[in-house]
Amino acid sequence: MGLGAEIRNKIAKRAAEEIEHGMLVNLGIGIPSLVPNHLPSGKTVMFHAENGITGMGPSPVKGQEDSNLCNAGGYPVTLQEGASYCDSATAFGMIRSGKIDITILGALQVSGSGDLANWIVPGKRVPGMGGAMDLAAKAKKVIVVMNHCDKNGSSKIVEVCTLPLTAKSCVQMVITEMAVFEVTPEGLLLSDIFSHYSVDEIRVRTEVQFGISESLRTLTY
Amino acid sequence: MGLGAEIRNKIAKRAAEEIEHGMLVNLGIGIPSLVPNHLPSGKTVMFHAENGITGMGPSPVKGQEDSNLCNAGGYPVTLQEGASYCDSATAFGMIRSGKIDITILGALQVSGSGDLANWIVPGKRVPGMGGAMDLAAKAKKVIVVMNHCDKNGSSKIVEVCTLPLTAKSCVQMVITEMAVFEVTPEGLLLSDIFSHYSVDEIRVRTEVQFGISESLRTLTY
Amino acid sequence: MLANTFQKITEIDYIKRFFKDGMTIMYGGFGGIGTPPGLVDAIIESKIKELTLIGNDTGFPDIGIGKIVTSKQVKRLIVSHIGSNPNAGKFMTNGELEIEFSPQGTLAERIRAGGMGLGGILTDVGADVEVVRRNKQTCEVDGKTFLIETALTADVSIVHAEKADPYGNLIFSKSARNTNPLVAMAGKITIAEAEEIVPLGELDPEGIITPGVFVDYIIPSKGVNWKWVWEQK
Amino acid sequence: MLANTFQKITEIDYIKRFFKDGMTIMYGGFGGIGTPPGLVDAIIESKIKELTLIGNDTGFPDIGIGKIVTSKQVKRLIVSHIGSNPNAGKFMTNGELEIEFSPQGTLAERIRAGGMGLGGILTDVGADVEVVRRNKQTCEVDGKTFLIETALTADVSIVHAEKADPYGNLIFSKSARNTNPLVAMAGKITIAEAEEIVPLGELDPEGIITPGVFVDYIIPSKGVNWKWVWEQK
Repeated sequence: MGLGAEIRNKIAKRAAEEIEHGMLVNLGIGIPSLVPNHLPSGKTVMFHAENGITGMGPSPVKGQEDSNLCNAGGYPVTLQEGASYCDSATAFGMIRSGKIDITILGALQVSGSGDLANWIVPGKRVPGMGGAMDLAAKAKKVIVVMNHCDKNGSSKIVEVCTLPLTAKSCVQMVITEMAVFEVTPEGLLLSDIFSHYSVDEIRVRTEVQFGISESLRTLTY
Repeated sequence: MGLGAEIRNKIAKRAAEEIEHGMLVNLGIGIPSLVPNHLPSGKTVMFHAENGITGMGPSPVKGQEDSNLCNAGGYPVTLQEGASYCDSATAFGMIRSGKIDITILGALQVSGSGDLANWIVPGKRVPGMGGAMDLAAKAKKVIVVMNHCDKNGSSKIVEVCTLPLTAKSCVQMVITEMAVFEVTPEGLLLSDIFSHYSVDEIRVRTEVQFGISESLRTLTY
Repeated sequence: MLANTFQKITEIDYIKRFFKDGMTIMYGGFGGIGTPPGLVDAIIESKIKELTLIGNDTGFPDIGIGKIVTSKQVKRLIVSHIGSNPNAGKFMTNGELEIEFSPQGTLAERIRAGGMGLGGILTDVGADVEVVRRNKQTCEVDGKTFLIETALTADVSIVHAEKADPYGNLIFSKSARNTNPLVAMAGKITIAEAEEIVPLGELDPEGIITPGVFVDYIIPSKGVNWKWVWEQK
Repeated sequence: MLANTFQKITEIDYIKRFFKDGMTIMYGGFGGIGTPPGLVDAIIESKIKELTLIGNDTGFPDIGIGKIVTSKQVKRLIVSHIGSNPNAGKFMTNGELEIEFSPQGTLAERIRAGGMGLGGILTDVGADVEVVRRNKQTCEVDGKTFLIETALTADVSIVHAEKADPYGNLIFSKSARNTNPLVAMAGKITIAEAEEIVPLGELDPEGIITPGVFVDYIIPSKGVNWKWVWEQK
């Protein structure tokens, strides 16, 4: 079901390319948490946590953890220069008022029009939406990083999400182990392809029809 | 039109008696600003300012003013021990959520049922309500201190306020240079009388009928 | 000896009189971080039941407010997620526990609104999502549909502070601030458990996060008595 | 030399490109205290007109935002009072100036709501007062009537900070904080005039009042250039 570390890092590396100097970025758990490792030095990026940190740094070295300095998942982090603390209301105010330049999230399903389902599997897992709806609906750019297919081999990029939605028409980009899609008003556009795959393979594994970018790029990393 | 300093201080002294140890108190301008001079030592009282001070102290000595440490009227103040700053939204949150134990305000008119008019003289003075409505409607106890009559000799305690209301049924106590009234469900109750006046004189000068407290007190200061 | 000028500094035993069956308790904390450990234990020891709890999440089974969920004292939860506490999910599934989910930012604002004496707030987060919209009132502002999300208050709010002074002025530690300043404002009675109680005047007036007027009682903390997930092997 | 890591530190001359006729400007300050003097002068010098101003009050005729009222650049005001600026009253009376009055606490929350991405808030302050209620939408919560008070935002927000760092993190001085943190959040473009600009990392993360993400530009201040009422004989 899961992807290997190498592939997960490739996805994270591609997502990192979207991040520009000075941006405020919120990362979900899983693959998104690998993104900071792939930012070139020289880019200053501020990472946002829903519990009230603007300017979150990497994990501390073992033994240096501070139980009062943790990310929204409850794991120890550090601070960047220029960081600040706020309460959760303000942290979500930043989200709702569009101050988050990019959020990078996992997903269960994404539709061709950018609908996102990532918070619930009815009858199975009902964990609550947490901050997923706020982020998906309000971040300036929502990037989904996920396996291309679920454990049954079915495309997670779907015509219509069958799982309950997190937010409608919110996803701008989908990055999987096979390819990168942009969500455009005309539908999905294949913009990048990982070098082990062909466009035909991707068509077979993707439930939704997609266009191909004129500047289609092959990712060799 | 105005009252002399001595009388103003008598009114302030009577108002000060209502304040208990540990209370949070908001004072209007004019006579209310004299109240802190009449608090007995040993009572710790926190004074609240709408611009965001909890624990405002007296005016600084001349030459020690800090232009960034002022009350809501824009005049320099100092800080009490235990004071804190907050933004104006939080300062008014304290008011709305009922954390102000007492507010002492001036008034243009007060009705027998405690309606307050203190913010506007239509066609004459339209200054805006500022924080008057928030305070009048939400403080736990609203004490009005004012001249008994206006400059034409008409009672400012009225059957029905003819001026636009600040808030309905909000005043619990009225202190004038003649007397002190409590606003009760049965109407006004004369609780104190300043020693230079008689109940008959007060009846003549007061538009509203009032009861007389069984423990009517004569104020000799 | 610290002057107890406002009679707010007290002990856990005194606080227990406020704990009653069926009451609503709001708690600070985010994944257990910033949840007051001594007050959680006091609630468990008091054996009160049929509680409504309001807070960001349900911590972990043995961490934070999760301990009170685990001890089955809770009838109803208003939270944004329960993902880290399988007991909450289990009790919900078997019908022992009723849960109202609110998007995290909406929940934070509902709590703040309660503390600030507002009736609620307007937000469009979740307005097109059935589980959020439910039968809530809506209104149109400038042609856009907003949900009317109502304010939340509690009989008792419990928070965990780094330092308190005798007036109840509070500062928090780093990201343990999270929902604590919001929760501190929204309790009819607010009890702060403080790692340190300092004399009046010692906290910088510019740095105070929760003005003391929102805090009714202060109890000294013995510190966190659970093992964090990242400390467990 | 201070590293301008985020390209937010600039000069008044650069800022002037954002000033346009007919725009909405929101300003920090309370009775002139906390209103950015250099930005006020820049607006006057830019000679833009037909402005809508949103803020707590209109200062004094020669103090704070009052100077822009006095210079007749304003078409419309959303404020809680104008009592200390007779010019505002005069222009309102003779029809040159349209004024919307909002109770002070309601106004503060409307500005905060704008900054926090909310559609508005529910309050009962003024619900039974005609001049406040006007034709506003209302709603019932638990049998109580609340006014729906809509969020306010602005094309440009101007604030006055004690210190800023290159990310735009701000701290304020004492009661000059007042509406500044609220206004800082509610501008599509927010410009902070700072008494001092310090290197990144120098401000205590616990003590930052306005996180830099809300601030787009920082200009150095030359300080207040008016005489306070209490300084005048």
